[in-house]
Amino acid sequence: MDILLSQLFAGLSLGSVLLLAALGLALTFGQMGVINMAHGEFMMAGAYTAFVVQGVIGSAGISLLVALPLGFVVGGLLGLLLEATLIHRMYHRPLDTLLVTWGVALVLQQVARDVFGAPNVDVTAPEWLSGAVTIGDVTLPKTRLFILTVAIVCVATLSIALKATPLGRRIRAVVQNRDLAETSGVSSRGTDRLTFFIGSGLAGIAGVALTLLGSIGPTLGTSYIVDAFLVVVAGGIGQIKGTVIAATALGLMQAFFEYSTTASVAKVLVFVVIVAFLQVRPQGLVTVRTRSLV
Amino acid sequence: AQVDTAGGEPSEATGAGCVDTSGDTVKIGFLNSLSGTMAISEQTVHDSLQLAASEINADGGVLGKELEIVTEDGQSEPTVFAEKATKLITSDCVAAVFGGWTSASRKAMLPVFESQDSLLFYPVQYEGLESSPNIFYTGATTNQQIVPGLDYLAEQGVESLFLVGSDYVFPRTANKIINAYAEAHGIEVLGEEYAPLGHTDFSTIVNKVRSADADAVFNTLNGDSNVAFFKEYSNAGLGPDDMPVLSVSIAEEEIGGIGVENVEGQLTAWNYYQTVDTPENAAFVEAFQAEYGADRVTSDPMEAAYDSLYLWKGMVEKAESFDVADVQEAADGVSFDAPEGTVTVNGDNHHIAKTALIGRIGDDGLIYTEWSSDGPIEPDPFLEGYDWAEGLS
Amino acid sequence: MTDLPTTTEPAAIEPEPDTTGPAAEALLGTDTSRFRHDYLEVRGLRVTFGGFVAVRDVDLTVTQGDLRFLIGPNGAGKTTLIDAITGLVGATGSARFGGTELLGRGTHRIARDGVGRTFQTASVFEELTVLQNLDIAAGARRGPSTLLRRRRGTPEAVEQALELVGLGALRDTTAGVLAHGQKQWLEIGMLLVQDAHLMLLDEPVAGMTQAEREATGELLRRIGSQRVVVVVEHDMEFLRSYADSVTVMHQGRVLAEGTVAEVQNDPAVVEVYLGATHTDDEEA
Amino acid sequence: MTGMTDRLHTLLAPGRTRALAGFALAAVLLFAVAPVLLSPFRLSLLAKFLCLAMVAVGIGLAWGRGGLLTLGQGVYFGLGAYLMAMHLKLADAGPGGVPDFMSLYGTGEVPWWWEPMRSPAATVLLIVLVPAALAGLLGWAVFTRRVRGAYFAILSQALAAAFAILLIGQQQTTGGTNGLNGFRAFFGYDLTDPVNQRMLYLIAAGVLLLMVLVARQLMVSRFGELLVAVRDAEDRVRFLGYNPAAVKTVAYVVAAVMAAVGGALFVPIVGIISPADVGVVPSIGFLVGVAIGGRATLLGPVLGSIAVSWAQTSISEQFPSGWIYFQGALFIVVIAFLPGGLASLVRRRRRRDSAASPPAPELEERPA
Amino acid sequence: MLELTGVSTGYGRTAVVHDVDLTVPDGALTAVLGHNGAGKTTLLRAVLGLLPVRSGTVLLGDDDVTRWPPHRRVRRGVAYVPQGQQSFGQLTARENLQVVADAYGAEGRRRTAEALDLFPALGPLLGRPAGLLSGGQRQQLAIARALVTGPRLLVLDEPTEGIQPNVVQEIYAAVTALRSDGDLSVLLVEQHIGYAVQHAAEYLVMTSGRITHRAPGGATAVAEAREAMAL
Ligand SMILES: Nc1ncnc2c1ncn2[C@@H]1O[C@H](COP(=O)(O)OP(=O)(O)OP(=O)(O)O)[C@@H](O)[C@H]1O
Ligand SMILES: Nc1ncnc2c1ncn2[C@@H]1O[C@H](COP(=O)(O)OP(=O)(O)OP(=O)(O)O)[C@@H](O)[C@H]1O
Ligand SMILES: NC(N)=O
Ligand SMILES: [Mg+2]
Ligand SMILES: [Mg+2]
Repeated sequence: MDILLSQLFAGLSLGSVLLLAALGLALTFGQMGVINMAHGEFMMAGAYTAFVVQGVIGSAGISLLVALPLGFVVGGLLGLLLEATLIHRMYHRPLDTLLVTWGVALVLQQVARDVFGAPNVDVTAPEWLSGAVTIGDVTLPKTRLFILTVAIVCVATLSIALKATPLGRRIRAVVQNRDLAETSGVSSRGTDRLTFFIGSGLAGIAGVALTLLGSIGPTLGTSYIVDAFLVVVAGGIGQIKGTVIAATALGLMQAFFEYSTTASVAKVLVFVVIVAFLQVRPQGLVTVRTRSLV
Repeated sequence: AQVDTAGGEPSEATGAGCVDTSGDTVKIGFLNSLSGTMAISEQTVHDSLQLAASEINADGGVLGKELEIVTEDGQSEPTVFAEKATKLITSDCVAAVFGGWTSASRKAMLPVFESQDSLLFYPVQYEGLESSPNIFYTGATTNQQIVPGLDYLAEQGVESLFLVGSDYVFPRTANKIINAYAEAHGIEVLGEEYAPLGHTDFSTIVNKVRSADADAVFNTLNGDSNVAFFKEYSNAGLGPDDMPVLSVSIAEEEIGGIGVENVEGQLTAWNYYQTVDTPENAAFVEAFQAEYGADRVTSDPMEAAYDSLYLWKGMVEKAESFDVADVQEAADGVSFDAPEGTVTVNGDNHHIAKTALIGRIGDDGLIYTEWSSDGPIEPDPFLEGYDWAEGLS
Repeated sequence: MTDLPTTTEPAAIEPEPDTTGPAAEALLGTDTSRFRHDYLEVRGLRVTFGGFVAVRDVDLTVTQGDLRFLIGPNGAGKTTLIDAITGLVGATGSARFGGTELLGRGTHRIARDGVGRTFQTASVFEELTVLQNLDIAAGARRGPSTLLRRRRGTPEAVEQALELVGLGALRDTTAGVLAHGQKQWLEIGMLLVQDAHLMLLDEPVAGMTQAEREATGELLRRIGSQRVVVVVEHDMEFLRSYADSVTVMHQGRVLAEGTVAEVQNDPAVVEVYLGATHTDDEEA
Repeated sequence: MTGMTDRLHTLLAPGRTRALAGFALAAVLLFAVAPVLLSPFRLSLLAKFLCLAMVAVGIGLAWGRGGLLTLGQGVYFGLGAYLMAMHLKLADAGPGGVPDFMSLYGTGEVPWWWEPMRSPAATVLLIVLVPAALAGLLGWAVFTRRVRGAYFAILSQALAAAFAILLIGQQQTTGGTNGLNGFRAFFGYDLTDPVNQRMLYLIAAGVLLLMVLVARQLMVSRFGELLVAVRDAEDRVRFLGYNPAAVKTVAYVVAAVMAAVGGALFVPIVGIISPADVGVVPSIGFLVGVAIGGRATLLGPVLGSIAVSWAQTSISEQFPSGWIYFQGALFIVVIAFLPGGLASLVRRRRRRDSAASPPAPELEERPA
Repeated sequence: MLELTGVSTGYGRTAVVHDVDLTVPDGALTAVLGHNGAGKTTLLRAVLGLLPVRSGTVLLGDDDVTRWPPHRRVRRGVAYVPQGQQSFGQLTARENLQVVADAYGAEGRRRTAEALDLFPALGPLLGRPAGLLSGGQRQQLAIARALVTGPRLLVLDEPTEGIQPNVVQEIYAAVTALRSDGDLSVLLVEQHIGYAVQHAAEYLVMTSGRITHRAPGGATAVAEAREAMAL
């Protein structure tokens, strides 16, 4: 029973990590159709931001709280730069963005290696996040509770922003038909940039959060990118709700498969389940259908 | 059962025949991953190889010839290691190659060095069960690291173990050995978990470890995974007092990345620590930090790489020749007063005799020797001298 | 597309559909092998989307030689009816053509049974040339050996269709650059070479000039004598000129059915669809 | 224009003569010039590049023409390679023998699914059949369910990731991260013998040319046009009576088999196959050359792939670790600013035969 | 309101529209007629800024907007109903209107209500994704969307295509009404020549990208226009 609860929490926690990694993609990939392979490197940039902030501020207690918004800005600015230089000329060929951004990812990794050195670095978790909360026999590490909270806050903010604000409408409108959006009075360039900024900024936040769990190195992002895309695809492109459900489900599946088999087998099993699932629901979990023939 | 390494006759058209020693320089190759996932570790080895080379050159070179370094990037891919090794041997005509880290890269290069009849110096502790006339292994084999680690734990009264490792050849082989040892010594193995390389979520594995409640954890995780594992481990409230972890792949380099607070007091098994108290080490650390910065640390693979260049120098000077056959011939008994203490080449299996050191991680991120073997342990890559290991190879 | 220096005239050579020439004769002419009398029989057809019933219990019978127009307010369910018959959306009830039940079969199977359609928003292969578009439409029944060989020359039917829809001069033009109306002609051409026995056309003359509408009407009339044709249109002028019979849908049901005159004077149809002033239609 | 002039046109079109001339030139370069000019080391490097180019030919067809962005060709490359490697291992071990690594790390017994590879003939057959069957099954399942565009891309990527993890996890029977290596002979010929290495090179060159011919035939055929039609408007094709899933599956299977054959030849030439050659990163790596050369053209993928491999090797020799900047930059510049690849530079100057080959899929389907 | 001088434009290497002069005076309706593929849509796209103009100028009132992006022109008072029943498919019908209204605050909400009055059929469909609407419903939505911008120049590309006859009448009645109680100008492309020419101050016939005929409109001009078209 305890172990069941522990595993449940492990799954939720993993889900929240996946969700953080995937949330930005749900915007840039899900909404804008850009397959940004450098998303993982934006996460890495967020993580290094946390590292640098800690170096400057010193006190771990405050630096994490400073790093979160700063990571958002750093990730966002990187995204903005990418959008303004490359992506904006490629909206009509989304599959190509995958390849370009893969090149960008390679370069960013090497830049990190050259700037911060090859060895990994570490961010010290603040005092108030060390240790665990114990309920009965179940221990919930505080860092994981914190990440869960960050994920929930991000999701809530983003989905409200998308669903209920003019900004969200604009973003979705531009993605669906750039010309029509322009001729409806919406600046598509401005909206694209803003969307990409937010999506990439979320990657930065994810990166900062991840420093609580693992090390910071040039390849930090690569370990998450495949899973993050799978989450968005399985959830149904363009649907934050789907992304949330898919991330949670993937986290739980990984945790429970891993418990009963091994981590490697669990990963393969999760892939198999997703492929099978897409056989049943080829457009993912949550979809908005249209009648158009494309 | 020794691996059958007879790769056929070395052919005339290729091979080490092209090494040019007529001038006053001699070429050697450094082959490390400078890009890709392994760059994190291999860059440090590369640095210390460079240090050794410049020291040797400053000291008059090898047989009076200055070392000319050809650097190649293994790109963290076994295939590339094989390709670059071929290139170094056949196009650059180097007298010997230094490098490699993962067992996969070594396995990929082995047939190349055998068929081209050239020499590789491999500086990392590994899973043993291998011996090639064309490779010198300057890191520990299992009886110089894992077995002493187990001896130490047994001595401390550990009666049950949990094994955590990365999913590849070194940890799996190590755990086979550990299981055999445990069975022979009445230690219970309560669990054995593997995570894919690069795995970063250890909550499930830590859950399993916690509920197994063993006396100690034997950790053969490699690379980034260690960071995630230890952070999870300490966040879950586990520590050296409840359940110590003995690691064989985290060195000073990695501790900075894991965060000292997460591993302080945990155990490691190696043959070298930065804190080893020898004059040679003092000089090595000083030289290294002078070259690369005072914030840099030194670690076992770095030291083994540093040693490897000096050992090759010793062999060449003993043989008075750069020729591969001559060097192989002269290798046995060549020794070097290394930072870790004196190391000696075993001419039969091409490994070196090393002293095993169990260390405890201090609050400064350095590792302090807690226990050491009585002098250098002769390398025994196939564990032929251990009864309990029968049938393992 | 060939080398076009920046100063040339646009590729917009006005299509001059020639629906009466020899090409038309060849492609549409009396085909004695097709003596069987085809008909489309729809019974109790029902399409629901979630809770919304888009088509409810529609019965419809259209026979060969009876050029049937399907009209009705926007959202009445006309396109959905065609979608259901061609397998694009799921439906209950029955739709039989030539003795075959169409519902529940895969879209491409239905097409192979001789059911062809056009789309309300013209849909052609934008990256292929006009010729390639037609050649593909003509070839669903080709075997692997033909498919794996290079196309040599232009199949006769394709050549005729090109002439018939007036796109001969644009044969090597990429279809994506065609104007709206040209795409619609191309779609009709594709339908012709596809050799469908049941043709469902969704607003085929929308956006066409008066002259082109007439050409299309003539073409439909000739097609209609050999096949079962259903045309969805909002252009009343066009309907009056070419319809043999009319079915009016409203809110998913059949509201009225009959000759042009009958439905035009049906007060319910006037009320929901034609509007009070329909008699002095602007084109009249 | 009548059928007759059409025929004349196709026969005499500059496209056709140029293709023939290009083909002849390539054959001369590969068979006569390269073996004379290159050192044995460089020649086997080139042979390795040719193997990778085989994968590229298939991708050019599936992605360039069919719009199937497959991020998982490493799976098929790996299947071919591992099947070949298993055979070489078993052959080295002799009749009834056990490959060295199995006795070291495994149970010392040869698992049943290795047994067929004792036979050279069965191996060659399986190298084609296994990838074809897997691609056929997977393609059919996925395409009939209309998984496409980015979904398909991500799914194929997950496949590559899963395949690599699986290989790594099955240490005792697949060699794990070490992969399989240390082969001594190839169908009885000593692999260390330079003469045999040269022979392997010639085989690779011949096979590659053959694949280019096959790809060319597929591209200029009606199937090629249909493939483009399916890429552009899959549903529309369905209404014409075709099953687009079948069309896509055929292209996918052909690409898979080409990748597998490339993998099978890679093994004796390079001497090793490991999971690092088949996972997510190498799978994307296969696309690099294709995109840079020009995905929708016939020779673009081949030349692009060879050029990129060559650049990677020689640049990393000059600037260890610096090649990543170069590779990244090349990739970014070519794809962002030259979507047709380098081939479109050539084409821009001679556009006359563009009707014979449709343009690059600039209007790929949006993940709606 | 709108003045085009010597406008040429096209796609890639292909020139489609050549040297077009055109004016829409304040409050007037100018109609453009022409065969399929003549270049009418292309011309309108240039007016909106969706296609760059190769030579010539586009003036909106006193502003030279030749290099303005489309959304700025819309803010300046141009509304566009493109050909082909376009909508933001995954947004609901309501959101399709809101996305435009957002920029105008309370005024935008008022205009949305007005537009919905004009198309009562849209009322019950507001919660449905626009991509699921029927063709005619989408077209009604497109016109409503244009009206929400509160335009001073309405650019319509075959706006009645696919719309049921009685609604067509209402749309034209509404356009007429809007013009009569304001100074709304209209640039109209229409295949149904009757209405277009009758209400136009001036009508132009386009052939192969050039204006080949221009004449004052009005009820009496319809026959003449037909003749010009038939040429
Ligand atoms: N997939 C769907 N989900 C929900 N509602 C749908 C769907 N498809 C169509 N509808 C609704 O079904 C009704 C009928 O649509 P249909 O397209 O058949 O109308 P139509 O008669 O063709 O109209 P028009 O003349 O405007 O083309 C409309 O109200 C439409 O909004
Ligand atoms: N994206 C494009 N690229 C190249 N050429 C195009 C493109 N769009 C249209 N054309 C060409 O420009 C010409 C004019 O097209 P346009 O759409 O302006 O015609 P139109 O007068 O609006 O016709 P319709 O009445 O059918 O809508 C046509 O010949 C068409 O082939
Ligand atoms: N040899 C190792 N540690 O891989
Ligand atoms: Mg309709
Ligand atoms: Mg138009």
